[in-house]
Amino acid sequence: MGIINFAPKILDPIPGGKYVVNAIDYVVNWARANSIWPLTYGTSCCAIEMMSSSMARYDIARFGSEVFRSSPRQADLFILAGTITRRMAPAIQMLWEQIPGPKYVIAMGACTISGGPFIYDNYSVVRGAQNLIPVDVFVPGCPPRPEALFHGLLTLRDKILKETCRNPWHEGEPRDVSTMDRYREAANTWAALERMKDEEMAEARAKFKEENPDYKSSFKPVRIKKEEFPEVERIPCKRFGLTQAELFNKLRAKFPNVTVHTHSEDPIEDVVAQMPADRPLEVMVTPEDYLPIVEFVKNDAEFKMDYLIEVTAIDYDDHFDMVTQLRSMDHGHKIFLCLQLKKDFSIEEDKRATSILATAPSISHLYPAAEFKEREVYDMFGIGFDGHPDLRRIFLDKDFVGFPLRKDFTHPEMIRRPV
Amino acid sequence: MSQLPPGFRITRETNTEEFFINMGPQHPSTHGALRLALRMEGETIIELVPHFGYIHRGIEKQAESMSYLQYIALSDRQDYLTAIQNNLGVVIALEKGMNIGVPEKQEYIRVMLQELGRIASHLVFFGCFGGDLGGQTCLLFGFKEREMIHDILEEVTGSRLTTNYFRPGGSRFDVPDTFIPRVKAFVDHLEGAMSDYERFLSKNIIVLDRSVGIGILSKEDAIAYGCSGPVLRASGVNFDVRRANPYSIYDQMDFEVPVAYNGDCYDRYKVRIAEIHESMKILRQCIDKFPKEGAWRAKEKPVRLPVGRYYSEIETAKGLYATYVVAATTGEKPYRIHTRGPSFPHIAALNKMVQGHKISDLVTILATLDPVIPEIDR
Amino acid sequence: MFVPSITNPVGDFVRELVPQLAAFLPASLQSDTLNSIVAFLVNALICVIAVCIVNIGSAPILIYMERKVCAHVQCRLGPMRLGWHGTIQTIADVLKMLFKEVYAPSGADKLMFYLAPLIVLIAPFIVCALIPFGRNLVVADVSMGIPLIIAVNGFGVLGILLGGWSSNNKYSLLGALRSGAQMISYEISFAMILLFVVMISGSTNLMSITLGQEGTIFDWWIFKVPVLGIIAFILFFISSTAEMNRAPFDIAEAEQELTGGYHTEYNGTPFAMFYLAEYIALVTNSSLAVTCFLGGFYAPCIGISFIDQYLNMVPGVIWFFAKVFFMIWCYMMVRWTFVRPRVDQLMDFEWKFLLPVNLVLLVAGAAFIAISG
Amino acid sequence: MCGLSVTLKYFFNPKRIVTEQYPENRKTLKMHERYRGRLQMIEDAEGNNHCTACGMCERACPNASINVLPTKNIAGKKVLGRYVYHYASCTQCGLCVEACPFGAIRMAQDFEVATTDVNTLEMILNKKEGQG
Repeated sequence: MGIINFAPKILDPIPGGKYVVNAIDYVVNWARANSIWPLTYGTSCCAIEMMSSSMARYDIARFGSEVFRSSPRQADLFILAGTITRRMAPAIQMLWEQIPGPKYVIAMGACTISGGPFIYDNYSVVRGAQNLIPVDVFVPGCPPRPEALFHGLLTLRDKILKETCRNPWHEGEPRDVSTMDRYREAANTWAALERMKDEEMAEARAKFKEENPDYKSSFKPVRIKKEEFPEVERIPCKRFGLTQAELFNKLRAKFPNVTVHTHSEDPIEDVVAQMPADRPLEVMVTPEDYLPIVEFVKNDAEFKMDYLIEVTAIDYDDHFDMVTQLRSMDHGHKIFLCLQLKKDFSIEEDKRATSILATAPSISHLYPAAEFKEREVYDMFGIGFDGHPDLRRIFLDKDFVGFPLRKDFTHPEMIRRPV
Repeated sequence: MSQLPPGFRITRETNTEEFFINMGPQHPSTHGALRLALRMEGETIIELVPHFGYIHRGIEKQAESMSYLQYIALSDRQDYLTAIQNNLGVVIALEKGMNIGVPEKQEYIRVMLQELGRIASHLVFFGCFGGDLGGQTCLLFGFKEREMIHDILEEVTGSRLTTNYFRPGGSRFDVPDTFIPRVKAFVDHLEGAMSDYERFLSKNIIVLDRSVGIGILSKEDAIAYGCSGPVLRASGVNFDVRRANPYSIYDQMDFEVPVAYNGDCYDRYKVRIAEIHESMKILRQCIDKFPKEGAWRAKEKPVRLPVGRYYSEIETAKGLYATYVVAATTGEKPYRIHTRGPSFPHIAALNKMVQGHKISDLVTILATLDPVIPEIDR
Repeated sequence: MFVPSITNPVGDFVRELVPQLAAFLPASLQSDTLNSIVAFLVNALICVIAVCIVNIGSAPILIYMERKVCAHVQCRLGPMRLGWHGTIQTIADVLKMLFKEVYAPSGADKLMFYLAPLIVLIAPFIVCALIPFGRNLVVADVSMGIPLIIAVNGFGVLGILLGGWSSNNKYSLLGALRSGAQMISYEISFAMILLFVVMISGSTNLMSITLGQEGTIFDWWIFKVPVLGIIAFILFFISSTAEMNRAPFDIAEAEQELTGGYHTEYNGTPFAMFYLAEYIALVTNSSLAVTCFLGGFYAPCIGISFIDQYLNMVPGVIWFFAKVFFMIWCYMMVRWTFVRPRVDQLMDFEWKFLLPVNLVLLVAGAAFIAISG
Repeated sequence: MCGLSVTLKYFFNPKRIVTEQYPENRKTLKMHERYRGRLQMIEDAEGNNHCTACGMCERACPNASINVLPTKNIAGKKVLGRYVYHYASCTQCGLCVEACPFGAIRMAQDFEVATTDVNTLEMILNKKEGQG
């Protein structure tokens, strides 16, 4: 950078100076193109392929690029390996700014080129790294093979060799392609073309119909023959610990309000007894009963549910189902407590999407594991937790508006799935 | 300190100056985009607060508008180190819903690919553990054998990482004829290679110094925090879904669940290495018993689930991977799919483990927890 | 007075040539004093150039060697595509780094920030000037060689501390502090072992230490003093590895923990200087090991005159560099084999193990000399 | 110390090197039969394809990377007009190939696909209009 870009200005007027400039160009470009040090950066699947490419089998060292620098100040190349989320975007821009020029960017994988698998119905993924930083080379694939990455590296090398100090490297500009919906774009353009074609062809078609009234296409699409396979009976998995019926009856003896969710008319006991062996017992509990039940099943010697698998929720029109999945390490049985939380519709309609609609008691003092899980439920559904020590958003920014896993969630950046 | 940043809770009197360090989201040893806020006194960590969400991709939201088959493809991208195991986790839940079984040959294929995936993941762990301790060579050794697994997976499924292979009732393809000989050759090769690698790392005095007694997670804490997989087993709990709740044909396999009792970094390392050996044992049994004849998948049916909630759990290399499918209407789209990734509780327990240790130990502990961040954030 | 004494043909040639050239000058300018000053300056210039060539020239070779060694340890090939088996890869790296943008981070102390890499470079250059590369090839044959090396080596830590502190980065600061603590601690055992060498050889002059090892390999200090010599050599190996901040004792850089330690914020040429200093330190430390333990520029004669005859035909300077590269190879193999200890374990190792052993070694050495006379 | 024996063993044994030299081994490098590269339309020598523009692949695609744009031929019958493939967002999951009832598409074996221009990743796969 810097000094050599003045070389043409100073040397060109001198006779023969042109050749000196060309020679400088050649040497500098040769050095730059052959010594590309990447930055250690990776967020997801592509990072593993990037690592594979630097490992013994593929060995990026052959290109002189095995010097993965963890500090951006010593790197030349930014391999964007893995999905870029909106939360990560500022960090990526900062990293790019910290790389001293001339710096190059390879967008590796579908996620960084266009959003990849996360284009539609997504509120958190940046659709393409071009939105954030200028990208030099695109390597499609999900994830690309190490060879594909090498091909990208060679493409970049060719690109660097084209630079001269008369036409030096300069910082590019990011381009806004965030709202690009290639599917709809292509479909709309085509629809317009089709209308035009219909108009043009109308006559010809009518004529053709007159001439060949009983036209039959000679093209017969051949369906691929699919292999025939036998029906196989499902063998349910083994069950350990108490049966569902035993669990349910014991729980019911203590808490008469518990039920199971069913559409049939049979008595609840029969429904429970007919459950397949490998389906966990899922009982509906009322909010008042929830905390006592959790305490009971944790401490009771017969239940001994000491292991929390997961706390999650499901959003329905007028209520949330919060499911607490518990397991007994000693006995091996599982029980799912489904807590129905009615949505608080006293909140004005236009504020509902951004406010907490229901509150449940926190069980984080019984299960430390629940602390983070409940934060996740709070973050995704907007269910508050009484007695939670640290109720903050966990996956999204603290100023994110709305709760994404609700069915009525909207986000300005979200594009609906077209198909 | 008058006002602590969010998440920090310990109040303490101190005469020395505390300071805060941000580790990540782009840091060579956080295994992805994880940010750890450290409260330090000199080099000693007082408290740690993990910040997630730097790779939160909204997979669960997206799944609601996808068909079940498309979700299998998406599940590859959660725990990308063993995508093949995620596939199975989803597929078992779907099979429960569709109430279809799996022919015997397919069960063998499943078990073999599961174990190959487990070995692949543990080899990455082996590499990263050595690499994070400062031995770069280890990293390459781990990946060297992993490439052979990738090769087998590519031949069988068509892709190195994102396999998208299993389908309800079977799989995308039958295995090629070369599959069994290749796996056999691989297991034989790995036997020799592992003995070299164990000689390389297991008895090294610096490794022992760095990992024995570091990051102890007691049995009670491990259960309370919901840890699973090798982390739980290293704390002395004999819990493996393959034994505790067998799926596929794991109940016919003869293998041991390695358990260690100290709960420190070295035990977690030891358990994983022992698991590689157990996986090789299972692979050898499968090679011997592999049925030559027979259908490799059940009758193909459209993937439609009746109304209900379906739950499946499998043991991936990291631990308990549970899929919870809610079908509110009979159809090919889920109402909601929730995944329980094993790494999430491990990071939740991280704060408990690192307190009072040095910043170098944090790297060791994080390496032995072997988290995959996209699986946490989803 | 400190006089650079080139007692080799080049120095003599210059000293003869200068008066002859002076004869062409006007008589009023001719004087013996002036001649000797000019000859001195020309000799000094030759020395400086020689040191620079040895140091700076060896760095790319070493980097290439390191990349190849580590590649082959890790079952891969290393640089392959630039030149024959990637031989000119490091030249491209150096050129590229020279043409990179250079800037200091905001909030950095600019003067200190740019001064630090220069300071780091000074120490290995001075040490290099004291090493006898061959019978007549020594830049400064100082009588107090070993104490000077110990003094100068302590200089390097200053640059690292300055660099880490002036970067305005917590990782850099942590790295610099670690490095400061480590280098100062290991300085002690490093000095102790050199003292052991001084004690058994009876001289602080590096040339006479080398000359004391003439004969077969059993006359080298490593073997001449039974057992103790080998122990001293291993201790020297360990403490010099730590002294150079090389893996496995590279806790100051600790890529996995501190992303790069004290040079996290450096880029372009200043970073290249840190990189260079690391490899020059490798050369000088290996040379020191060769001089003090492995018989300097003497051929590894084994006492059988038939073989020794051929071994002695090879010039001493080649033997010297062969031994140096063997030492460097050892350093590299160790680097790519072992994992990194924790910072407090490293300190424990120094103060609770290395230093006591060194003291015992000194006493044992004294006893050995007293017994054997 | 045992570790050193392992590294020494590997250092002095060039047979253990497993590196594949990619740009040099282009001729011998062959992907597995099932390898999923980019999507490709199966065409005969004249460029005719089997596609009937049914749109099964479009519906099977997890992220709408395929546009099957039908047109009417001269007889007024719906045939394939243009098969647009967004390689930029394709995840190469292979669900489209699985869904195609006529075997009109397949996954190609090529992987040397890096480009400096993102617009070249928009591909039209069919050379000719569909038959019918």
